[in-house]
Amino acid sequence: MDIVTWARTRSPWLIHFNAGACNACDIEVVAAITPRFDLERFGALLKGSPRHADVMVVTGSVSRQVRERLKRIYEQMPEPKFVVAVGACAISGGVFQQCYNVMEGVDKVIPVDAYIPGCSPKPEAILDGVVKLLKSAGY
Amino acid sequence: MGKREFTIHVGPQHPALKEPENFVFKVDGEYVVDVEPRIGYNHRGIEKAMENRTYIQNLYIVERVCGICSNSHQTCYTQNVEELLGMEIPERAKYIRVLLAELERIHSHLLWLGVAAHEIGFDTLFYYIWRDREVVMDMLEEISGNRVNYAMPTIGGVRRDIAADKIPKYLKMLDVLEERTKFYKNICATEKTVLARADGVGFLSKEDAIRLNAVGPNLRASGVASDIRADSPYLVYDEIPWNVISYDSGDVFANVLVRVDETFESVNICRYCLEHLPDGPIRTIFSPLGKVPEGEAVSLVEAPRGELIHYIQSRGTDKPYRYKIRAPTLGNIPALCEKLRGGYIADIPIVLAGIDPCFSCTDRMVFVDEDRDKRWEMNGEQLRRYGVEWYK
Amino acid sequence: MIPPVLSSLIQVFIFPGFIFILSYAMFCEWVSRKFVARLQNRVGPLYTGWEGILQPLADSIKLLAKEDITPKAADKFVFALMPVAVFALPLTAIFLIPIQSLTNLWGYSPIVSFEGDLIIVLFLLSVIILSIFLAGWSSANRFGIIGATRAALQMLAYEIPLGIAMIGPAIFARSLSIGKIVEWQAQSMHNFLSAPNLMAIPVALLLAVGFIICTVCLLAELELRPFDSPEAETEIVHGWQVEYSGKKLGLLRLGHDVKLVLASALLTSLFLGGPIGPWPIPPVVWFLLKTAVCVLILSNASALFARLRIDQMLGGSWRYLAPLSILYIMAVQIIAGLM
Amino acid sequence: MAMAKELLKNAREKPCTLLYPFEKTAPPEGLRGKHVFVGEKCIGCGLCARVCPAFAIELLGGRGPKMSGMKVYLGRCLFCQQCEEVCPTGAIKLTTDYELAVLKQEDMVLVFERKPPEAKQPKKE
Amino acid sequence: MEDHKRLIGEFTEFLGAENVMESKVPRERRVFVTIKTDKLRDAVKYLKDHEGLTHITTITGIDSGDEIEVLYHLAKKDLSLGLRVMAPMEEPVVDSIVDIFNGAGLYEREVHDILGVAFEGHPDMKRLILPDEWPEGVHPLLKKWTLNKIRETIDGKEW
Ligand code: SF4
Ligand code: SF4
Ligand code: SF4
Ligand code: SF4
Ligand code: SF4
Ligand code: SF4
Ligand code: SF4
Ligand code: SF4
Repeated sequence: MDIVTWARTRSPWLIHFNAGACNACDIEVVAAITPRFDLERFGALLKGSPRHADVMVVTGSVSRQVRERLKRIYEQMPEPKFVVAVGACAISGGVFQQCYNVMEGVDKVIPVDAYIPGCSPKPEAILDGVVKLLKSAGY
Repeated sequence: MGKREFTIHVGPQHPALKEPENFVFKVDGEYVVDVEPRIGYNHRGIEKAMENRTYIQNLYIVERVCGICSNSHQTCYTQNVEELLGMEIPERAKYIRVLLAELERIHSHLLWLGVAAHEIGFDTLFYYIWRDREVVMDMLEEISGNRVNYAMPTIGGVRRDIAADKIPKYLKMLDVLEERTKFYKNICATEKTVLARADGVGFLSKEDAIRLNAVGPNLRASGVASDIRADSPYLVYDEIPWNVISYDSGDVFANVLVRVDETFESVNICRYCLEHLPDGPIRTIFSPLGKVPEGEAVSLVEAPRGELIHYIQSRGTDKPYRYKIRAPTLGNIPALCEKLRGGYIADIPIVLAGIDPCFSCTDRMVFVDEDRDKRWEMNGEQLRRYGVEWYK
Repeated sequence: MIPPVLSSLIQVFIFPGFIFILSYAMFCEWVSRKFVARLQNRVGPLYTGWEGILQPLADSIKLLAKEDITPKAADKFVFALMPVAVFALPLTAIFLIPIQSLTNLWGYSPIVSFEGDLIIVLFLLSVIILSIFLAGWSSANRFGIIGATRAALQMLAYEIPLGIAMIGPAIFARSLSIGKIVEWQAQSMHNFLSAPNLMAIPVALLLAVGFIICTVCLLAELELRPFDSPEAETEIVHGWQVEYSGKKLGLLRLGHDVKLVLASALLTSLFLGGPIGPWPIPPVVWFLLKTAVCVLILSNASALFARLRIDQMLGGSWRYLAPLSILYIMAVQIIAGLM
Repeated sequence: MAMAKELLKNAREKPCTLLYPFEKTAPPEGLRGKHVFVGEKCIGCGLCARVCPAFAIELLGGRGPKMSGMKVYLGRCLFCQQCEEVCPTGAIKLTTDYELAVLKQEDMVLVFERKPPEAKQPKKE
Repeated sequence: MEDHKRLIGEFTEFLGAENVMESKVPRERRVFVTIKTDKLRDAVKYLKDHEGLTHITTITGIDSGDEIEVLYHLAKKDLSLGLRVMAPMEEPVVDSIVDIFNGAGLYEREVHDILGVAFEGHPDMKRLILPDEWPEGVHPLLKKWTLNKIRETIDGKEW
């Protein structure tokens, strides 16, 4: 395995984007960095600026109001970048399918690399998703 | 000063926080001169969706108005539907609903406390609090099968029972929570750097709180002892001994104290519920495809963040004709704007967080240069977004 | 015998220069992350190398291999130059600190040394902040600018106490050279052990006070809690670093790590006897041990406190720190005079 | 000071971190996770699909005896258990399997076959 | 209940029986009254000053066919009162009560967004919850705007 891939898969910095979620997925994402689950074990840090991040964790059903922002933030992230959709909302709109103000899924707006079903997924399930993503990238 | 003022948009993007909102601040140097909220980033059109779904389906959509107060929303919804159906739910179900509501309050208040700590840059405290919050999350998961969207209340009662053999274990977990909360109260009251950031910050007077129709802990921190659970008791809150907490100083520190003390009250209520759980069935039957008679009803619930109101109008079909939700944070926005005026930029996050972690999305900002009438993006302007309560 | 040219090259690039300092800087970041995680009841980096020890290395490589975006509005030249400065300046300053001599296992000497190098270090510290200020300013981002301004404001507040606190040992040693100060400490320690003397008590006390003032100021210099408002994540999203990505961010992070080493090295050299100690171990080992302790102290402080608002930091500094450091320097003068 | 004491205490104690995914703890009983379907029991009434709040269940071949199986879209499902609750025969149930992350949308669809009761065969996922 | 009846009696007397179209007390602590639209401000002032209903919980707008109901949820400690006025569907206009209840501003903007009711006298009737690019005139909670029709209008596609 080459050293760059090695470094990349050991240092996934996250940015969390709430695209109109109900908060439940968001608090579970935050819970994943707290001591019980501690994402930092994998070298993951939660970052506030998209410029610093490698992986965007998106929760929520992507309301029309945030669609453009989601795109813009995605564009601001330096390559290579990954997107993880957390929760039914981010995957398909979940319970908010057919609501007039939602886009029904992150992949309608930006490409998604991993999906974590659940409503909301347990922090373990989120870890599971992150690990599966890293594995697919060559961990 | 006119020229020196510039406008900052604070939008949300907080990992620790959630609801998205956008506030336009006029600032002068490090001071905030004026604030204007723009919400709706999270508007999903829930009310319209509810008019198009059956009563059972709505149970789950209403739960997802908000993942933090999910149980409050469901309780509020089921009360409305049960009132129109003229249905009385079993006593045991009422106790279980109260138990869930109070566990949710504990989880929400601890979450808030952690977020507040994060906002003032005290990450260690944030980690400790969230670590200990896992105790209540475990309890909720064990009772309901999910950590945040419990899906416990249903039309006619609750969906899962509390196993008698688990009760001693739950009581022990409550003891742990109580003891840890005591520790946090002590920290907040004695740590100098915490005091420096919370004491006297984000002041709201009693008069303003009433005038601007603030709700919940925010109102109680300004010295008004108003709590739906006491003023307009629902479920069995009038049978359980507990106190309404209020503090007079109206600042972020009072907000902390109100929430910490309410956590103690909630622990006691949970204990009472577990110890006095009546026997009997947990639900009466409502057909999954059932219709609800014509009528209208208003249901009020004290969610962790304050007064929650649902209004229903039924025209006798299997779907509501109109369903209206107003979550507590919206009610607090005018008061919040008042609190922010005249404060420091650096205090924005903690004051925002002070009314509720619902959005502490405060870390992303877009700046607008009003002189040249042009908006440029911050790095981020990633700002985001969201909107809030509006969930609906 | 190694030829002198080669030996200087080795000194500058390998040991105790460039590569050694960089690896040590990354090691320190790891120590500090692990320690803070432990205090927070977490485990911290775990799967990158043994106990995650390679984590900072992985972070750096990843950043260096990442796309590097320069915002349109930024001043491109300054924007690109400043990360280099933020990285190179503290490294230069470390060259002035005595660590280990290549030729003599028991000897120690800085790579460069001259009378007055302490002043140069102080000056470099200020220039680092200046580069930070320019880095934030050139990114043309409001957060960046607010962060930059805060960094500069903070510097005004702690620079004087920091200078005064560092001059204290220099007055005792009657020299402005870090090397001489270290020697003085070795000498007095030796004297004290052979002939205990009451005079040592006030001197030791004063050095302790100096150490505390210095630690506080260095926390601010390093932008660690409670003085991290220039990069406050919740208020201004990493402040002055907000627009940096890829290589430049990698350099900034390495620069920060080197700064951490520099700060600990300064504390070690000025107050803790530098690379010498009561037992015969090579100086470099003493040096590493002592700086590691300083790193722990610094990271402990950042786990213990909440962030102060910038005005609270400034007010506190002028109200308490500055007067305290003046009292301290007066006492140092008196005691040094008595000796 | 209380904080300093707490820091000391934690420095001495073992971190509370669970080493998931390398060491797993059993999920609590009653956790709501992935579905299972017992084809022989299903009577094809379609109630589950009708009550599902997230439109996550699709009956294949229509309701009643025609029904040949069902699709469950895990990417939409809320794991609310309402389908299990309404099913008159207990044909659809939730398990405690929560590790469902995948890299592709298609992998989130469970396809179940319905076996008429006479032809008894093991259930399939 | 007695107290609620007394409140309704005195209120009807104050406003004039011809202006109060309906009143009911469905249960303890709940009252609904419907009044003539032009009496709204008088009624709200009276309730606030004489009955101590100092809290406005929210404002609900309902499309009930030919008219839009605007329902003000006023509250005090042990009472939640729904004060209803009707606005014609073609041109729904109601007086603003922002100067009486400072907290009502956002609620009025919300009702304006979703149902198109104009609140006369509101200082700043800007969009609150709908997206910036949302088309004018599409008020999603009007019954005539079915989900499909909204979708078609904004995205040009149906479900
Ligand atoms: S997936 Fe479920 S829990 Fe997550 S944001 Fe959507 S509704 Fe909330
Ligand atoms: S500081 Fe900012 S980026 Fe960090 S967790 Fe908080 S909101 Fe998110
Ligand atoms: S106030 Fe609203 S958004 Fe906040 S937690 Fe409660 S329901 Fe959720
Ligand atoms: S409802 Fe409240 S918390 Fe939610 S976005 Fe609006 S103001 Fe924020
Ligand atoms: S409740 Fe909020 S989100 Fe729902 S329709 Fe009304 S305004 Fe929109
Ligand atoms: S339960 Fe079965 S038979 Fe009855 S209505 Fe539903 S599908 Fe038809
Ligand atoms: S668990 Fe709920 S959302 Fe999932 S398929 Fe069953 S009814 Fe639908
Ligand atoms: S799984 Fe159950 S509810 Fe669904 S169609 Fe079959 S028998 Fe009916």
